[in-house]
Amino acid sequence: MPLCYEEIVSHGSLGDPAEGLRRLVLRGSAAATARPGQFLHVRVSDRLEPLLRRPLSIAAIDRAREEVTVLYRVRGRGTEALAQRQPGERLDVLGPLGNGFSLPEKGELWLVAGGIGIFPLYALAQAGLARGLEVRLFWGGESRGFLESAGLGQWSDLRIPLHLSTMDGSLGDKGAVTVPLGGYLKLNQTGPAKESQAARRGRSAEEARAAGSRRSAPGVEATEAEAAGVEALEAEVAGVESAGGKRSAGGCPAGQPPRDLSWAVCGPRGMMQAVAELGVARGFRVEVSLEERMACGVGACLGCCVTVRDERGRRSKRKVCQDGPVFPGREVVWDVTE
Amino acid sequence: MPLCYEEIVSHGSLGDPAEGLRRLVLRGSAAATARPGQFLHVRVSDRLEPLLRRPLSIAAIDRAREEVTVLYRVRGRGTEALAQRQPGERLDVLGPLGNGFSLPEKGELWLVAGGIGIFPLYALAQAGLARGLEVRLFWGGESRGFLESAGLGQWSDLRIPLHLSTMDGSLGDKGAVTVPLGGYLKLNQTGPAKESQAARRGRSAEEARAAGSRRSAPGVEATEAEAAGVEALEAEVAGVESAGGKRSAGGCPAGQPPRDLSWAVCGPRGMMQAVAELGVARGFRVEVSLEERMACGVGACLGCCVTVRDERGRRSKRKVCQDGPVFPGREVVWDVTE
Amino acid sequence: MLPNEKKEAKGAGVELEVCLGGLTLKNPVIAASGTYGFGREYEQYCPVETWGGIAVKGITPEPRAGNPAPRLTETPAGVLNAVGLENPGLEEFLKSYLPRLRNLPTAVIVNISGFSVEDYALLARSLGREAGIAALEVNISCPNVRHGGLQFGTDARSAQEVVAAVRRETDLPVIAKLSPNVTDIRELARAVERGGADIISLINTLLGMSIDVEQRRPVLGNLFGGLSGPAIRPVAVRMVWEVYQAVALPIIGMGGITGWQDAVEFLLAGASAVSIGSGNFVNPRVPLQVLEGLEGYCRRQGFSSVQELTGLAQTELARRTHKGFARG
Amino acid sequence: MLPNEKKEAKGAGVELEVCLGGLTLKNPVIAASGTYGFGREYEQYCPVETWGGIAVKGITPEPRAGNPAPRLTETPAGVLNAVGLENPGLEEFLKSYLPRLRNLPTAVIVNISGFSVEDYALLARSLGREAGIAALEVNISCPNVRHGGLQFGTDARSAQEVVAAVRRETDLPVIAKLSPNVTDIRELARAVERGGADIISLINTLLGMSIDVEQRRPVLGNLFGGLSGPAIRPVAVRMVWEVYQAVALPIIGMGGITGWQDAVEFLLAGASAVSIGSGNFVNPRVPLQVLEGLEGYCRRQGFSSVQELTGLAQTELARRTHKGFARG
Ligand SMILES: Cc1cc2nc3c(=O)[nH]c(=O)nc-3n(C[C@H](O)[C@H](O)[C@H](O)COP(=O)(O)OP(=O)(O)OC[C@H]3O[C@@H](n4cnc5c(N)ncnc54)[C@H](O)[C@@H]3O)c2cc1C
Ligand SMILES: Cc1cc2nc3c(=O)[nH]c(=O)nc-3n(C[C@H](O)[C@H](O)[C@H](O)COP(=O)(O)OP(=O)(O)OC[C@H]3O[C@@H](n4cnc5c(N)ncnc54)[C@H](O)[C@@H]3O)c2cc1C
Ligand SMILES: Cc1cc2nc3c(=O)[nH]c(=O)nc-3n(C[C@H](O)[C@H](O)[C@H](O)COP(=O)(O)O)c2cc1C
Ligand SMILES: Cc1cc2nc3c(=O)[nH]c(=O)nc-3n(C[C@H](O)[C@H](O)[C@H](O)COP(=O)(O)O)c2cc1C
Ligand code: FES
Ligand code: FES
Repeated sequence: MPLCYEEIVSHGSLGDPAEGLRRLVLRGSAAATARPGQFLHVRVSDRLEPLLRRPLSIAAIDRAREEVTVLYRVRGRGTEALAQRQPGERLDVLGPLGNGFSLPEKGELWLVAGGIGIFPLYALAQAGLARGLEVRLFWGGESRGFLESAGLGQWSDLRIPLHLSTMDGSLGDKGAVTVPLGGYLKLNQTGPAKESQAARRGRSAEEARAAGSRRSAPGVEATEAEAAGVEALEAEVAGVESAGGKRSAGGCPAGQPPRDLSWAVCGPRGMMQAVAELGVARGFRVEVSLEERMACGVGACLGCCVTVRDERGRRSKRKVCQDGPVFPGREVVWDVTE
Repeated sequence: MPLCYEEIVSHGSLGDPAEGLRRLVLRGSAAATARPGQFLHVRVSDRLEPLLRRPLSIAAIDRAREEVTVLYRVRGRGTEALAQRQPGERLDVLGPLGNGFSLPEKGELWLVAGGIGIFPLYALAQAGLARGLEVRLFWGGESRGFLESAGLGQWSDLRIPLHLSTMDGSLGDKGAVTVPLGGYLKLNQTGPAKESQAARRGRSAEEARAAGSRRSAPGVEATEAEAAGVEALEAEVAGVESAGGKRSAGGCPAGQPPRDLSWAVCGPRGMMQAVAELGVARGFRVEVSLEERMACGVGACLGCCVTVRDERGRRSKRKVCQDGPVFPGREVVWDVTE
Repeated sequence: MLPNEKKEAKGAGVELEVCLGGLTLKNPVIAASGTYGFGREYEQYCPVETWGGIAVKGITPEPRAGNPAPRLTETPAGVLNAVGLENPGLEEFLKSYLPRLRNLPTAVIVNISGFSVEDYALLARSLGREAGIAALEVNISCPNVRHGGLQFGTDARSAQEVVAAVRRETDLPVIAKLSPNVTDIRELARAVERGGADIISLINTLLGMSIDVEQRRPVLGNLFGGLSGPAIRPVAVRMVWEVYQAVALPIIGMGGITGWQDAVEFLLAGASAVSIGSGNFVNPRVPLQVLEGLEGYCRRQGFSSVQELTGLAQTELARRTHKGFARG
Repeated sequence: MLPNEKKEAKGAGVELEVCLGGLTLKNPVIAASGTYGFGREYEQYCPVETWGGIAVKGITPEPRAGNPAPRLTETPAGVLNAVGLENPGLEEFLKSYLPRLRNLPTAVIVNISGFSVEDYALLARSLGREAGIAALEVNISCPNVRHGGLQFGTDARSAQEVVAAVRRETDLPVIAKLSPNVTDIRELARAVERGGADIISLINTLLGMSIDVEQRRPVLGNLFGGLSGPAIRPVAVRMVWEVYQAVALPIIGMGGITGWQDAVEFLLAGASAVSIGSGNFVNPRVPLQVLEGLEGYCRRQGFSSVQELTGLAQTELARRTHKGFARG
């Protein structure tokens, strides 16, 4: 039954309250069928303002306990109202809705997240690991404080390789997630020969770190670039990677990205576009999770439509709520005026 | 400072939760200046629906603890939203607003309430008793359950005479508060001679009880009419009266209502009109507490205006929020189309 | 939980069937065009047979891709949308949608939009031949397309012309859907009555806009959008009241219904049926609650049929005050 | 906490002063007529000097008792009022109110209403002679009186006539306040511009109604009322946008402002100042918050004066899209 009153099992701050992130655990029927990348359409209160439901991704699924977790940032009136709901209350929820990410049968799965775009990826990581896929995370956020609040600890516990960046450089590379992602990709394509040159050109610490970890056991030697101030990163992130144990040291087949590679991307639109273009150009299977304002959530109002193009470039409209929110990266038309 | 964020000290059901009555205790600056009959203009939530503040009377004032009590019935969207506010939260409140009841210097004060019109009268009773006035309550409600939920116990603790009625006859007279009030008045005017006749005409139990209590120590002997099924009333109410101890047994000068008599009336409009007409005709000083929908609460929008007439019958408008909510009964023009 | 089940359970039923000229509906609750897709999207949340009727998304002669995103945003107690009449077009509608619509256990109302009188005539001619359509709703009021649409809806003469063109082409009941973006809604109502409409539905959305202050640009891709939802209900009820006075046609009232009280408000003001649009977004069970509440209301107030409610606030007022139908 | 104090505290200030033709205000935030009495009612909650200006309750030549109760009711995110222009009348206003108004530490705008062109002329002639009035606001749009009022506001010719009559009688800046209950607000704006208005203010309330379903009668004593508050903001912003395109006059925008973001929305759409009406009912501190927010916004976005915001969403859009000022 996809229209349900889920019981609020727990509800509180996620990490540092100043970051305004919240964790909401719901018990009810949604857990039974939920898939990573799907969302719940949540009525935040019984008042008429805010009026519309809010789409919130399913961040974790626990079928045994019949629980799903939703992580969100308090941003505007809807999430403010939601934040006031108390454990024990019942939440009016439609869903799980949408298609969700496709989980590859085999191969490697790279998760690429910008900011709170990380939230829907956790359930996918869990599912991927359960299926025995090689899972790797690229994640960029505002600051170290943000990443830590938004669940870095839990991600570390998954023991997969983490490639981080922050806009203020307080953890990982400085910049968007495209910095570690681009760096890692380039290294894998160009091979070790060009590495020192790249380092000399001042490429990112993460890139350097990735290179470093490929060369030897990670976290042992730092390149010049790394010495600049990424000790913390080394200690934390590379430590995670080496501890991950799922992969041989170095984390990646030398000289080439893995052949059977899928990307799941979620984050701000600009970031997703940049990432999708990177991946699509290289022929990877890229999936992005789009965001649009939604009214109905079920395909009835056409309020959430975006333009897609098929292989022959023909444009048509798709509903983010029903045909998405996950779309093949190559189909998305990023120009919003279309 | 009349615009304040009062802290919610306690907030919960008043009496049987099924009656939908709530008790809200606020700590802050309102208590310092509050007078009986004034109200607070409460912002029930920070959402835009319900949009407007709700006027709620001050039911009790505790200056020492800097607390005021507000009693209300959950009725529509505003009070529903208010009911969700939790102790410890701060409530955005304007007030105390309005004029309040005038507290006579001396003499007797009859409080006449219909339903939840009782709420603002408690603070007045307290103030009246503190001033050494003779205070007497006439109160009609839906049922015994309602009266008990709405604070009968607390009123009993005041040890003043209580004249009760219920629409279903489950406590006191059957009917509106005009039944015990009218009966008591008539007895006081007509004197004992006509009493048995009135009883024979099937006058109300309360009337009879009042007569009885005037004749002798109350609760001792029942007239025929009383025998019909008001034992519970006798036991409770007359018991209260006899225990009140403030007045000589019998409660009222025989044959005439007290000369220096003030009435404070609050309840549904029709009830107030009936009561006011009773009292004004007899030349008592009658004050009624009017209700109108309010927007600003401070006299700026003219949304709450009612028609009054002066001694010469000339009509003009008054603002319930600023010139009221308490008006002399003789000034009120009850016909709403004026 | 369906009203029918309830009726049986409680014995003496309230008659929910309503007749609007040639259109008979098993109950007076209709899904508003554009908010309920092609009838099935919500079926997991609210059984299709709940509805007295479903008005499907507006159809144009040619397929339309609609407006760029964002197409909607929320406003206080309202929804601002600029979908821009995205629809598959007449041909595809007939081929792929209508066959499935015919099987719906409710009256199917096809909402039509055009950019010229000929467009409307073409749609009426073509759809008028098809089985399984209960009525045509002529949308002369969509504010989200740059040309046409709103113009017809705000000019009495064009409105009449469009409705007359549709009227000539079909024997189906013709519902004229009015725009609230006018100085005098009664004038428009009279015009479509002259044009031969059987029923009037109102209101479509109020023209509005919202600006993103951080980006310093309109929120909607189309700049302007149509405002719907509870925010507009007082305007809608007023217009139903006015139109009830102005013309003799039955009225389908809508605008911000999210509960049975709202539906009763429209009926008492003069509507014979109501539509629920944005209310479905808030809660897909609104139609169920409206039907249940309507039945309970009629029972409590002693009405044996919902039809008795139509315009009652007006007739009772006239009786009480002798003010007659004077404009307030 | 006053904006001035804040400005000093923070050093480099944002210029809040705005010039609207002949009317200079120390800041762009005005109390909307009819919601702020005669300026002092709220002074315990919000210092009078906070305001750039205060528009007092609409004055008519003769005293008016207004409409019977109930005069207001709440609707979703809105207020429906039918006060009916209760006011002391011109004579009493001059005698008992104006002297106190002159002492207010803010610009006093007198809102005038009439039932004939002569009424308006009389008011303008008489008030135009008085000191201490910053501007006259011509209310041609009050929907709560049975005759007059709304008619002037919905007919371009009468609107022009009324404004011209006022113009002839006074040298004070003339603000024409427009009704939103029209098909094309631009037409009305052009009419009052022709009539000689210096400034346009909009919007007045939308005509609406609410029905008490249990009593089966309209809630308001007057049946119809004017809808204000956040519910109407999208309509108001759209109309400011349209009027900004249609005429060259400065605009005072209003309708549903309850926070600084809302005020910025109006400025970006084309307003040079804003009015706050119903927002005061919700929270008397709204003007303080709006001023503080406005200043912060300008600082963050790099504007040294609020005047730079006027119409910016339009000019930036035109620059970005080359769509110019095409209607959406
Ligand atoms: C499929 C899907 C899944 C989502 N999952 C999550 C999640 O797991 N965690 C989470 O924190 N958020 C998630 N979001 C986003 C979330 O729904 C919005 O942040 C939320 O609706 C904002 O609501 P609000 O009421 O707090 O803000 P509002 O008051 O509605 O808006 C605040 C600001 O955000 C803008 N805004 C609001 N909604 C959107 C939108 N959908 N797209 C772009 N801008 C918008 C508004 O214009 C405004 O500027 C998801 C969105 C979609 C579509
Ligand atoms: C001076 C004053 C003091 C008050 N003191 C108290 C008090 O101590 N305790 C208490 O419980 N209530 C009190 N009230 C009434 C209280 O303000 C209303 O019951 C409350 O506003 C109803 O709000 P709501 O949001 O729950 O209902 P709403 O959803 O606003 O309305 C529910 C129903 O009540 C009607 N209604 C709402 N407000 C009024 C009104 N003011 N007059 C007549 N009908 C109305 C509506 O039309 C609707 O039918 C007082 C009112 C005034 C004017
Ligand atoms: C997203 C959306 C799309 C709409 N599309 C149409 C349409 O295609 N044709 C039409 O006549 N009305 C359309 N409408 C208007 C509704 O049918 C209805 O008249 C309006 O929304 C008011 O009702 P409501 O407040 O219950 O939503 C649309 C409304 C919305 C919200
Ligand atoms: C109770 C009330 C009384 C009003 N009286 C007047 C008036 O006398 N003259 C006038 O021009 N506008 C009057 N208005 C309209 C307001 O000035 C304003 O245009 C409208 O309310 C929209 O703004 P808001 O949404 O901020 O309230 C009144 C509005 C309200 C709510
Ligand atoms: S939100 Fe309605 S179609 Fe997607
Ligand atoms: S509520 Fe505004 S004047 Fe009384």
